[in-house]
Order: sequence, then C-alpha cells, then structure tokens
Amino acid sequence: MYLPDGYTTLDKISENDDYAVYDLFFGPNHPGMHGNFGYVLDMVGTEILRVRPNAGQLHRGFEKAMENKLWAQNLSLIPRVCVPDPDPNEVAYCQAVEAILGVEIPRRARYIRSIVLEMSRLGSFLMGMGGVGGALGHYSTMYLMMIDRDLILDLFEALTGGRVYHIYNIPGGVRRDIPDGWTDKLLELCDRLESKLPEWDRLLYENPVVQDRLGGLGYISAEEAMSSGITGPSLRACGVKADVRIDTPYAAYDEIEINSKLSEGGDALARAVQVRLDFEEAVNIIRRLVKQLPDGDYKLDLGNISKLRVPKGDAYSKVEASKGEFGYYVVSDGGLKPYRVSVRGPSMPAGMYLCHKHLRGMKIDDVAVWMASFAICPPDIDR
Amino acid sequence: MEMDNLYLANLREEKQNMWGGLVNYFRKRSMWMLYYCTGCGAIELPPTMTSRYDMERLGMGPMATPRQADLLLITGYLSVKTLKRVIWSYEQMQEPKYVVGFGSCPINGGIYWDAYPVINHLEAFIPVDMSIAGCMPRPQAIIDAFEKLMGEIQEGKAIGYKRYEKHYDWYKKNQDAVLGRTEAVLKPWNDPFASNPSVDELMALEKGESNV
Amino acid sequence: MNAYALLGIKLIGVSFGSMAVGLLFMGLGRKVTARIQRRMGPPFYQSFIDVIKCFTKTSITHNFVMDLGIIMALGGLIATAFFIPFANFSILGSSSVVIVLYLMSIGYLGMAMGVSASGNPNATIGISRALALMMGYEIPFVMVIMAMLITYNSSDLLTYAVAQSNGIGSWHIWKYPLGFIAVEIAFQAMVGEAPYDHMIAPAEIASGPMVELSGKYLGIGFLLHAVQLYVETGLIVNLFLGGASSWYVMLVKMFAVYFTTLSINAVMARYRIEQGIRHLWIWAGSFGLLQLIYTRIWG
Amino acid sequence: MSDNILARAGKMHGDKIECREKYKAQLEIKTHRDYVLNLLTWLKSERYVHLSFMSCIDWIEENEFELVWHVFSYESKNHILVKTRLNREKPWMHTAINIWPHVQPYEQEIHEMFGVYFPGNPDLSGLFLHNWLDLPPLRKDFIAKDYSLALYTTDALGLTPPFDDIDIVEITAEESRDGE
Amino acid sequence: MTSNMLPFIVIAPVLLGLLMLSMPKRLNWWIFFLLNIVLAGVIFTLKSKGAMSFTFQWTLFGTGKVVQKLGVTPLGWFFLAISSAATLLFSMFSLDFNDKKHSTAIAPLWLMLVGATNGIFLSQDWISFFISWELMSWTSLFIIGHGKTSSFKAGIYYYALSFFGTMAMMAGIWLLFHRTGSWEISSGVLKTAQDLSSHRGFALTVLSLFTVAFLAKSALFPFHMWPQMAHAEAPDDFSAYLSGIMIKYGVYGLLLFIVPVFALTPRGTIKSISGVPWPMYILAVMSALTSVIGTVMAIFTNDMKKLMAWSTVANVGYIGVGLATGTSLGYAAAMFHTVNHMMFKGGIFASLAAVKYRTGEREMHRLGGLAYVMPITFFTFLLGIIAAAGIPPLSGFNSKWMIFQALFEKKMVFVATALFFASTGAFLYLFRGLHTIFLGQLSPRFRNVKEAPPLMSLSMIVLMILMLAAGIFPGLVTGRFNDILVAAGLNPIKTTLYSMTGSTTSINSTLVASVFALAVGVVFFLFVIGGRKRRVKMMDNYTCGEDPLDWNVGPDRYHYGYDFYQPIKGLFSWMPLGVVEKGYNALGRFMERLGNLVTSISADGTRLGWSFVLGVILIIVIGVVK
Repeated sequence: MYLPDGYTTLDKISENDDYAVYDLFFGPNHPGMHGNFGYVLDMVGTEILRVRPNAGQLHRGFEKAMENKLWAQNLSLIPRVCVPDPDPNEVAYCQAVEAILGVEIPRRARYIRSIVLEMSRLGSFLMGMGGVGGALGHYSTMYLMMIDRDLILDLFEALTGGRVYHIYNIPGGVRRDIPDGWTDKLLELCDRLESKLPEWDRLLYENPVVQDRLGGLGYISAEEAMSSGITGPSLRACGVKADVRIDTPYAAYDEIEINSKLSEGGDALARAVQVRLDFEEAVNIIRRLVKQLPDGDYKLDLGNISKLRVPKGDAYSKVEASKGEFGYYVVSDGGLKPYRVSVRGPSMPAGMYLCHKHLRGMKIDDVAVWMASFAICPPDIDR
Repeated sequence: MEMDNLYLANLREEKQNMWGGLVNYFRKRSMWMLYYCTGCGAIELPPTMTSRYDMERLGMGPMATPRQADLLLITGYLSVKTLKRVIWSYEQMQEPKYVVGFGSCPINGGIYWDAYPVINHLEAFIPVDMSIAGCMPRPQAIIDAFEKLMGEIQEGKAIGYKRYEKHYDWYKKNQDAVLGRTEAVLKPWNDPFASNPSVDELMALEKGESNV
Repeated sequence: MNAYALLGIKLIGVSFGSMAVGLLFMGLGRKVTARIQRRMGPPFYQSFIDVIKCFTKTSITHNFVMDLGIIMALGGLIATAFFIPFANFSILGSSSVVIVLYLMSIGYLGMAMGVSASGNPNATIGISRALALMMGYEIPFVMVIMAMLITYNSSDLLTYAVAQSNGIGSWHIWKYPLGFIAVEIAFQAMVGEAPYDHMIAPAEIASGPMVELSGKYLGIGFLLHAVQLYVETGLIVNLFLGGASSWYVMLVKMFAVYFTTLSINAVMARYRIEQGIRHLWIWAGSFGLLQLIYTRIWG
Repeated sequence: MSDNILARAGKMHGDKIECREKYKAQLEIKTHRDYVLNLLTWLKSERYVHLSFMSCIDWIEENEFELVWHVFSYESKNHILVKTRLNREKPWMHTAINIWPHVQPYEQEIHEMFGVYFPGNPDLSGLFLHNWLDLPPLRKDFIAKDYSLALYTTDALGLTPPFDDIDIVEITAEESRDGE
Repeated sequence: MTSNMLPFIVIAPVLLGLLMLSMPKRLNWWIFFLLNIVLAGVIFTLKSKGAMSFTFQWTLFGTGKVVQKLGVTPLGWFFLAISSAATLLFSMFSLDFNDKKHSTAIAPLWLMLVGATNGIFLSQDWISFFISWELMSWTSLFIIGHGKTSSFKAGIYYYALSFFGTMAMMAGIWLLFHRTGSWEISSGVLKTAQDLSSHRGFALTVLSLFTVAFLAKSALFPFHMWPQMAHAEAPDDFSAYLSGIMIKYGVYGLLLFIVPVFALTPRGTIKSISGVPWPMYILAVMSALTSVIGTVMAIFTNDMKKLMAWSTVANVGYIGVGLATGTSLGYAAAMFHTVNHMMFKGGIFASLAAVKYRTGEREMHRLGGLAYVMPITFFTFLLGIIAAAGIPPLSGFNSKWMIFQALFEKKMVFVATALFFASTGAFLYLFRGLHTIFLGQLSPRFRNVKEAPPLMSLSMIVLMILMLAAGIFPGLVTGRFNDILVAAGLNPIKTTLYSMTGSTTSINSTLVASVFALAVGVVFFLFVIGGRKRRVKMMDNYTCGEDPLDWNVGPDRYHYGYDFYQPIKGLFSWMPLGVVEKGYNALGRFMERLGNLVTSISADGTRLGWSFVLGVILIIVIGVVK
C-alpha cells in the first residue's frame, strides 16, 4: 500500500491497537461520490487513517478501443471520456490530429470551437458548483443550477443535435456551421446566467455555513500544487496564474482577451470561489467570441474524413477543460487508425495521489466536499 | 430444458389476490431508485431528478443504500468491476425490485461491444425489466420509461426479481463465468517480474545477460 | 374497567392520528421544499404511499435486537405523543414536560439500538452524531422550559397552553422572546434539518441510521419521523404559540412551525458536527441562558 | 522557446540525449533508460515543475516499449516530451516517484496495461481491471475484440435462457461487426 | 432474638472473615454467600422488632467513660436492608464468577467489609462509627489492590483519599466531643444545629470537616478522581459492590449528620441562596459539578469499567443535589436514587463482570456484538442503562424526576440545567457502552462465547425484576421513606404505589409504563402485518457495493467502537479537567513515597506501615485538639 510521508498520532493508535481501526467504504454506491469511484477508508474514530483508492469501475479500455477504430470513428468515443465536460476531449483530439497532419484550420472554426468549449465549461462548472452544494447537503443550489445547465444543453442541441455528447469537432474544423439566430439565444443565455450569479452567491458562497465548512479544508500550497500535477481552477486557487488557454493558446484564445481573476488561499473555499470567478469570466469570453466571430469556412476540406490517413508522427495537444488540463497524446503510424492515443485526465493527480495526503486525518464529514472541491471526475481517471 | 413463462403464472396469481391491484398501485407510485452512477448515462439523471424535469412528482427519488431502493438503474455500459458491485447491490435490494437499463450498452454492449472490460448482455447477469434506447437517453425518454415501468408494475408484468429468484442458478452460472474466472481467456500472461526484483538485481541481471 | 378500555381505544386512535398528522406534514413539507426549489414536487399524500409501500416490501433483519429496537423506538415516540396536549386537551389528563423530554429518549434509544445492531459503522456514526447533537439542543431547550416552569410553578404543558389562550398577545413568543429564538434554533436540530442534518447526511455517511433499514423497518423509520414531527411541533405550539382551541388551528400552527424549519433547511448547508454543536451552544445556549437568567431574576 | 532549453540541454547532457523541436512550444528529448531520471531531475530544476502525465507506446514491430514523460514549465510555457525505449521482453524502468510523487498512479497504470515494471514504486497492484489473467490489455498482441467475443457474447456464456418470456439479442462471434 | 443480634451482625462477619483467611478459597465463597443469607434474614426481621439498641461501655484513656451504642434507626435500617439485599445478590453472583480463579483472599476480606458496613449503618455513636469506617477503608483497600501491581496502585490512590477524609472526620469527632462531651451522634446533631446560630464558626468548622470526610468517601467534587482508579482496578464482581454500596457511605453520612443539622436549624438563621442555606447550596453546586465532570469524563473513556466508574460519580452528584435541597422531596429523592443506583449500577457492573468473565476484555472497542450470544447479560445491561439514563418505564426516571421536582421547588434552575446536561450526557456514554460491547459486529474471536453461568444470570435477572418493579411501582420504594423523613424532622412526601407527587406536578409511573406498553403493542401490530422479513448475516451489510472480503475487512474491521465521540472531543478542551487529576496524582505519588518510606522502616510491609502512619497522625490530631 502506498503511503506518503508523515507519521501521525493516528498511526500510533493503529499500531498499538489493531482493533481501534475500522473501515468505511466511500463509494462506488455512495451519494457523496461523484461518479462510479471509491475510496476504502481505514478509520480511527471518525478520522481517516489511510485511504485505498478503488478505481476502474468506469474503465472501458478507451485507449485500446481507439486503436481499433478509424480516425473519424474515434470522434464518437472521445467525448465519453469525460462525461460532464465532453467538448475539450474532442477539441484536444482534433488538434493533435491536425498537428500531425500539419494543417491550420479556418479562423471561424477556431472561434466556434472556443464558443463550444466555453459553453461546455459553463455546464460543467454548474454541475461542479451544484456538486459542492450537494456534498454539503445544500440541495437547493444543485436543483437550481441544474435548470441553467439544461438551458445550455438545449443550445448545444440546437447547434449539434446532441444534448450531452456532441461529436461536433472534427479534424479540420467543426461538423456544421452555427444556425441562424443561435448566437442571439446564446447571448440571452449569457445574460440570464450572469443575472443568476448574485442569487448563487447568496445561496452558496456567502452562506456562513458553507464558508465554515470549506474554509481551510484540503489546503495545498502553490508549489506543491504545481509539482503534483494539479491544474485548472484548483491550481489557480493557489494563486498561480496557470491557464492552458493563455499559456499554450489554441482555438481562438490567442485573439481573445481572458481576464481570469485569481482567488488565493489554496483551500476548498478558494477552489470553490475560483470556479465561480472562472464561470463569470467564461460568460464574458463567450460574449467576446460571439462579438468577434469572423465569417468564412467552418471547416477545412480534408476529403472523405472516414478515409483519413494521418502521416507517421506524434503530437500532444492540451486543452483547458473545466477541471484542468485535458491532454491527448496521439501517435500515428501513417495508417487508417491511430497507433496509440493516450489521455491525460485532470482528475488523476488529485483523485489518486493527493487523496493519500489530504484525506489522512480528515474527518469523514469532509470527504465528499473535498472531492467536489477538487472536481474529481472518475471517468477521466478510469478511461 | 423446461421452459416456463413467469409472466402468465404471475398474472394468474395476481388475479386471485384481491389486494394485488392496490398493492401494485402503492409500489408504482413510490419507486425509489438506488443512488448509484454505474456509467455515463448517470449524467442525464441530475436533470431528470432536479427542477426542470422533476422526477419527484412521480413519487420517485434517490435513495442512498440498496436496502431502501426499489429501482436499480444501470446507467449505460457496465464494466466487469462494476458488474460485481451491481450484483452485490442488486442482491441486497429488497423485493419487489426493478432494473432499468439505460441506452444500448446494457442490451448488447453498444459502442463498447468489443471493449475488453465491458460486458455485453446485462440480461444474462441480472433480470432487466425495462430498457431505454438512446445514447444517452434524454430526460424525457427516462421519464417515459419510468411511466411505462409503472404501467407494467400495475399490470403485474415487472417481475424480474421473481425470475431472478427462480432461475438463480442460471444467472449465477453466467455471473461466475465472467467474474470468477480462474483461467485466462486468450493467452495467460507470465509476469517476468513477478518476484518484485529491486533495481540492483535487475541491473545485475542485465549486465550478466550482456556479458553472455 | 370499561373506562380503561375506552381510554385504550382513544389512545390507539391518538397513535394512528399522530402518525397521520406527521405523514401529512412530511408530504406537505416535501411540496414546500419543491416549491422553494422551483419545481412541482410530489403530491401531498406521497408520504402515505411511501410508508404503505414500505410495509408491502420484504425486509431484512440482522438479529433480534434490531426488531426490538425499532419497535421500542416507535413505541416510545407514540407514548410521548400521548402526553402532548392537542388543541388544549390532554388525553391522559397530565402532560408533564419532564416526562415528554425523557420519554422521547426511549424512542431515540430504541432507534439507536436497532440500527447499531445492524452492525454498519455508517449507522453507528449517524447515531453517535445524533446523540452528540442532542447535547447541543437539549440544554438550550431545557433552559427555556425551566424559565417557564419557574414562572408558572408547574411543569404541565397544558398549563402553559391555557395560560396563552387569551389571544395572540398572550402568546409566550412575546413573554419569552429570547427563549423562543433559542428553541427555534434548537428545534431545527431536533427535527434534524439543515444546518443540523448530521444524522442523515447522505453525502457523508449515506443516510446514517437508515442505512440498513429496509421494507417495514424503513416504514417504521418514516413513521418515527412522522410522530417525532407531531410531538416536537406540538411541543413548540403548546410552549410558545398559544396552544389551540380547535384541532384545525392546532394543525395549522404545527405546520407553521415545521414550515419555518423547512424554509431554513432549503437554503442551508450542513455544518460539520462539531461546528453544529458549537453553534447550538453559542447561539441557542446563550439565548436560552439569558432568558433563564432574566426570568429567574426579574420574571 | 524563450528559455532556449534545447541548447542548454545539449550543452549540459551532450551526446546522452537527442532533442528536437516538434511543434511550436512542443519539444522532444530522447534518451537512454538509465539517463531519464537525471534528465527529469535536471528539467525539474530548470523549473519544468509540471509533469502532465506519462504514457507508454507498444512498438511491437521493433520489439520495444516507448515511455513518454510530458513535462511542462509554467515560466517558459514549453512542453517537453521525454522519451525512452525499453526492451519489450523484460521491460522495466526506474520509478520517478522521488521527483514527482504523483507519477505513482501513472506508473501503476502502465504496469497494469503494458506490464512495464517500475522497481521502487510502492504499489503496483492492479488498478483498473478485475481478476485479470490475460496479457496486459494495451499491448498490441492482445486483441480486445477476440477477448470480448470469447467472454461476453451469448454463445460464450451459453446464453440459452431457461425461460421464454424475454428475448435476448443474440450476438455471436461469427457475426462480424468490425469497424472496417 | 434480642438486641444482642445487633453486635452479632457486625462482629460475626468480621470474626468469620478472619477465620476464613486460612480456609480453602472455593469454600470461602460459599460461606460468604450463606452468611449473607443469614445476615439478610436477620436484618429484615429487625424492622418488625421495633426500636432496639445495644450499649457497651468502656473507658478511654484521658477522656473518661465511652458509651458505644448500636441501634436501629429508620434511616440506618433502610440502608442496612438495601445493602444486605444487594450484598446477597452480589455474593450469589460471585459464587459463579470466582469459580475459575482463586487467586486472592477476597471473600474473607469482603465478609469483614460487610461487617464493617453493618457497623456503619447501626452505629449510634461516633466511636463505633469511626471504628467501622476504618475497618471498611482497610478491607476495601486490600480488596481493590488484590495482588496486582496496577491494582495496588489504585488501592493506594483510593486509600490516600480515604485517609484524607478519615483525618478530617477524626478531627471533627474530636471537636464535637469537646463541645458536647458525648460521643453520641444525635446529641452532636442537636448541638451543631444550635451552634449554627450561636457559635457559627465552630459549627461550620465541624460541619465542613465531616463534609470533607463524606465527600471523599462518596467521590463528590473535588474528590471525584478515585472511583475511576478503584472501580476499574477492583475485582470485577467487587466493582458492583463498590459502586452500588460503598460509594453510598458518604451519602449515608450526609443524611445522618449534615442534612438533619440544617433541617433542625430554624429558617433564616443562616443566609440562604434560592431558599437553601448557603452551605447546602455550595454542596448542591459541587454535586452538580461532580455530575457534569463525571459525565464528560465518561463520554470519552474507552475502558468499560472506568466508564461506569465515571457514571457512578455522575450519579452520586445527583444524589448530592437531592440532599442539598434540604426538602423532604429532595431527601426522599436522594434515598430513592441511592436505591436505584444500587440496582442499576449493580446490574451494569454485574453484566460487565459477566462480559469480562467470558471474554477477558476490558477495552470496549475490542468487544462488540455480544448481545447475540449473551442475551441475558445484554438485557441486564440494557435495562440498567435505561434506568441509568432516567428513561421512564424504569426506576431511574422516578428518582431523577423527584430530584428535579425538589430543584424546581427551590427554583434552583441553574443546578437543574447542569443536571439535565449530565442526564443528556449520560445517554451518550451509556449508549456507547451498549453499542460497543453488545451491538455492532460480533468478532470471530467471540463467536463461541456462551451466556453467563446460571447463578450469575439468576442474580442479573433478579436485578432486572427489581429495576422494573421500582420503575413501574415507585411506591414500593418511596412508601418506605416517610418514617425516615419524619424521624429526621421533615414532612412526609405524598406518594402511592403508582404515583408520586412533586412540587410542580404529579406523575403516575404505572400509567406511563402502561401507555408505553400500549404504544409498543400498536407498533408490534404494525410490525406483524408488515411484509415478510428475512434474517441475513451480520456482514451482509451496506458496503457501497463492495465485497468487504476483497479489502480484507472482516467483522473486527467493520465495528466502530474506538473514540466514539471523537468529533465533540474538541468542544470540551477548554474544561480544565486535567488539573484536578494532576493534583491528585501528585498527592498519590506523595502518599506512595510516604508509604514506601514507612515500609522501609518497618520490615513487615504495608499493613504495618499504614498503621504506623495512622497512629502518628492520630496522635498529632489528639494533641492539636487537646
């Protein structure tokens, strides 16, 4: 069993007296667990002595399955890697393929991709914020935020034909152009979401109970967060200005202003607030994107895409998903199918490594909140 | 093998019981589902449960443990590891209990039909009372399925649990075939490092090989 | 002998009546919560359906202690319900608040015993939380009751209810305002609504004590909550809201108390257990103590 | 390439490494297995603090595994792919757990999926798979379709239900549903 | 039978005990049991014989003639009766309990202790009282320290405190003798009551000296530390006696001397708080504090005997509060709670002894699930904790209710709040004991454990019946109090077989029990008409879908017992609970060192050493008084 450093009084108790330790199963069939994942917690009293992560219930062998499917067929597989936030997967995969092909996609396609990515981010953030509420027993936030997430899904449906899995991005651009009047609806939705923010603030972020619960929970320093693979809002909550959209611009982000604010503190409260700040900024980014949306082609003509052959080579492409850096490392041997696709999900470092460090000594009360604050999404751990 | 039709037997039985219809009414109006996201279809459950589609108006709600739940939702594909837990949970549920499969994956494997960790036929392991088409099924489809299931409960047709009880041996055999394997399916793997050698030992070994 | 038989029949009526009232409140409460969350919610009779369904299901038991405990739990709470004056009428003729407080404990003890006999640590954690929380709310509650007790020199709930029957101005809310605040905070914890829903806490300990209850055990668990609602709202109404002269006024007042609790519940998160108890001691406790000091010295 | 890392790497490590710039801000350094940890340590000291993840590629025709560490610097914004090749017969690699502790689950996964052994990693038990006795599944010589058809199909399970009130959709191994 | 029976019931056990020291161990327990039957028989016949006394005169050097008098007062007889009945039950329990180990000479010592106890309750003069008191201290010291080093340490700790109390009492006796010129207790009471108005300083000195002695014996604050050492280390069957009877000597003393003094003092003689003379109010506050401290300590204790020892401390606090109200209700409540505590704590300690006898474990979290294999023990414990928590159909509620009524009568609401806190806390620690020992998962180690042996079970069943009887028909006990109250100069209380009348309301315990039974009947009906139930194995449990064996989780690893109330531990960190303990540890160490010193002087060991110390201090005190 893997144990990080540090010897606590709990260890002492458990060494002296084996019967002081008992086990609690936290997941997979547990309301506090986000998805099909599990921790087996060795407990002393109500404090956690040791954690045994129990991954793999969502393992579908994506990386193997992608090797057996055509380049274009894989597009239907990849959104399923991370269910609440599917579009970053599509974009990352397509970008990697485009990089190996050495093509540059049209400007309009890049903008549309950005819009889709930001919408996906909004939906995922709503789910994440609601998840924090749910983990704290504050179900009203979850119920109310889910309404707005559904409105986003409606727009997705209008754009792509799918509610959850869009399969919208293809190598060379996007599948179809934006329909007429869609952007107006999008802007309306942006206004609605922005007008909702004060209500959510009152319900969740300014709620004294929530502040008491989240404050100081699961603290991680900036240095430690950087060197243990934490990315995305969780890293920004430590005060590190790290954002793939800025660091390694992709899609239309090199042409768009991103004023992401940082919440400092590095604890669960800071992470929750960071999601809220990013949410606000994502709404603004969508407005800017729609405003600057250029005309032109929405995709590159790559011929019959199901007969696509990608030259020998490899490329890593990463995208700022709602939970952090989503990356696809694609290797091609020049054939009709990928030789290897390797996926970097943002949840692995927190869900499989930091849990050992953070959950030790934590009370059982806080496990679900801790998971929600790191936005641990089991599908991208298991793949 | 003798075939039997539990539907007809159950219908005959229910007709004799004057309270049957009333009991079925209470059962259908109060279905509690197990809070278990077995797969990606669970992403459409929050919208179904929450304010927009509001499952609770049908008397349905999530329940934390299998002891309390009536309804097991297999939300999408089922990896072998999850299958074990699903069966464990299903057997802990109290009768009457119903199983609903989401999407095509529980029916025939769906998009994962050739994936090594995902089973293809849920019906071989636990009885399924209702399947919903689509990947993933929309909230409307889910609610529609629930209403259909309610109809079946009222008519006494949702009797998967009776089938499971009666043909437990058959289900158990299938479960064991997948979960309790003792032999490799294709080609067994011999781990060359099964003895957990240390770095020094490995280095020494390699040096020896290169010298030879 | 005949009088005793009649009383027995009446008491059986009260026991089913209290369950029905509690279930009705639970159903209405779910509707209220649903409306706060901007949705339809279940029909108001949903709780009845749920409970009856639970009784038609098969269930499991781990051992005889589980059966004994669960029966003792509901039995204890129903016995408590006999002592709650309903619409200024006490069926047993006496309704000492000390009996109510202590008799309620047997329900809790039975519940605790039954669920921890199931051998699930989740249930035990839930129970240990519930008991710990009891330390938090019982003390402020008792302090306020004691303030009334020294005013009236009687521990009979009926005395308090009758003393407030001269219109809304004579309600104890005005006479013991600090005490009312303390009791309202404590009440939130007594019925286990957020921010004091530690006992259930699905996201932490997967519904705590209910974890191993199935079928009729769960049904009895629901009835337990129903009778608990009846007893505790009835207690508050008799203590502070002037009792009632007729049964419907009583029901409306009782539901009003529950409604307040639910509204707070719907917009609150859950404290950590030690935060919850500290919060109860600091707020409910200090209000209760101030009320007691005030009443003892100037009252 | 703001920090000129390739030039400095060449100067520092000489002929032990082989590096090139693949794409904009994406570099590649190839090195020998026993030199990887030195290189990674040096990179971390050069503020390449972020290890994105590590992956493994099965080059079955060359009878080699390729391990790739993805390293990123928040200062220079460069992404470096550190690559090394292992013998496919007895693949083992030094663990990087002392440089980046969160590499542990990645190594555990690669051990499970490819059979690459990481001496020094404290936990190499199975992570994702249940009761796995076959070849590590991501190796190219493991055919997932054959496995699935041999284990999960109706005829593999002997799926003739003893009741006739439901239909089971039959899929047999003969029915070809290959994606090609 | 004549009044000669009185010295018999005191001296016979003592002499027989000395004789038994050289007898076979197994036989000892039978003699112990049989003699207890005889004693109980004799004591229960005493009541019908009316008032009697036995006088014995001798001359003490320098103080003139000494009249020693044994006699039966209502109060003394009451205590004598309940203690002899309880002793009989415990001795029956011990018969089976001690069938395996015959390590030490507990039975003879215990028999001597019984004699001493009878002596305390029969004494009408301070000399007899003091001699019995000393004998009781010594014998119990050797029983507590029954040969083991750790136990002996506990014994020393216990004796150190006892000794402190004895010193105070001796000083008090001398002062009183000096003032009244008589050794008689009743004259001392009268004189002190008069002195409270005329020589207040002197009277208060005497009262406080005696109070210290009695508080030390009854483990009231600030002497609340010793039971957790002594009860926990004493032999398991003796713990029941220690907690059931011995801790009540102090209560008896308070009832004998302190309470009558204030009852005889006219109102307004001394300043009163809340209608209670201020010394009594201080006693009430100290008792309430004892209750709270005992409760808080019990909540966080892991050792089952220590837990119950702390619970004893908390309950003595209740009794003390009842006494301190000074009303007839409080006086009766204190006595009622004494009886109840004897029954329920006797039952609890008996069941714990049975558990220890079968499993050999004392740490609660190492046990679990014993209810399924030891049902009688479980039910004894269950009824015991229901009574101890003061839940209605059992006896504890009646006495707690009376105590609260006494407090309400005097409007001592803050003390009452503290007691309510202790009462709620009692629920916490008692349930913890119930869960951790008897419920939850049954460890595979104890799968083959059997029910306690027949005589042990029998005595537990008798205790259960007694608890139920006193709970449903409180009049069985409360009806006996009016004689005592009248004898102590207080008004009788209103009580019938079924009901009690307090200051704010009356309560019909029989009615409460019957409506509870009716309600349980209703629920049982619901339970029976509900769906079919099936019994499953203990480990067939909600484990979030995991098979526990996949993770090496057996019953031992699925039982939450250790650090039960850990989340709320932090809430009590501000309480300076450790300070008193530290002080006593220092005192204990000092006494130990002193003992060692004496031991090294006199080669014969501890007994001689202690008598030497005692002699020295006796001489010093006499010198001071002179």
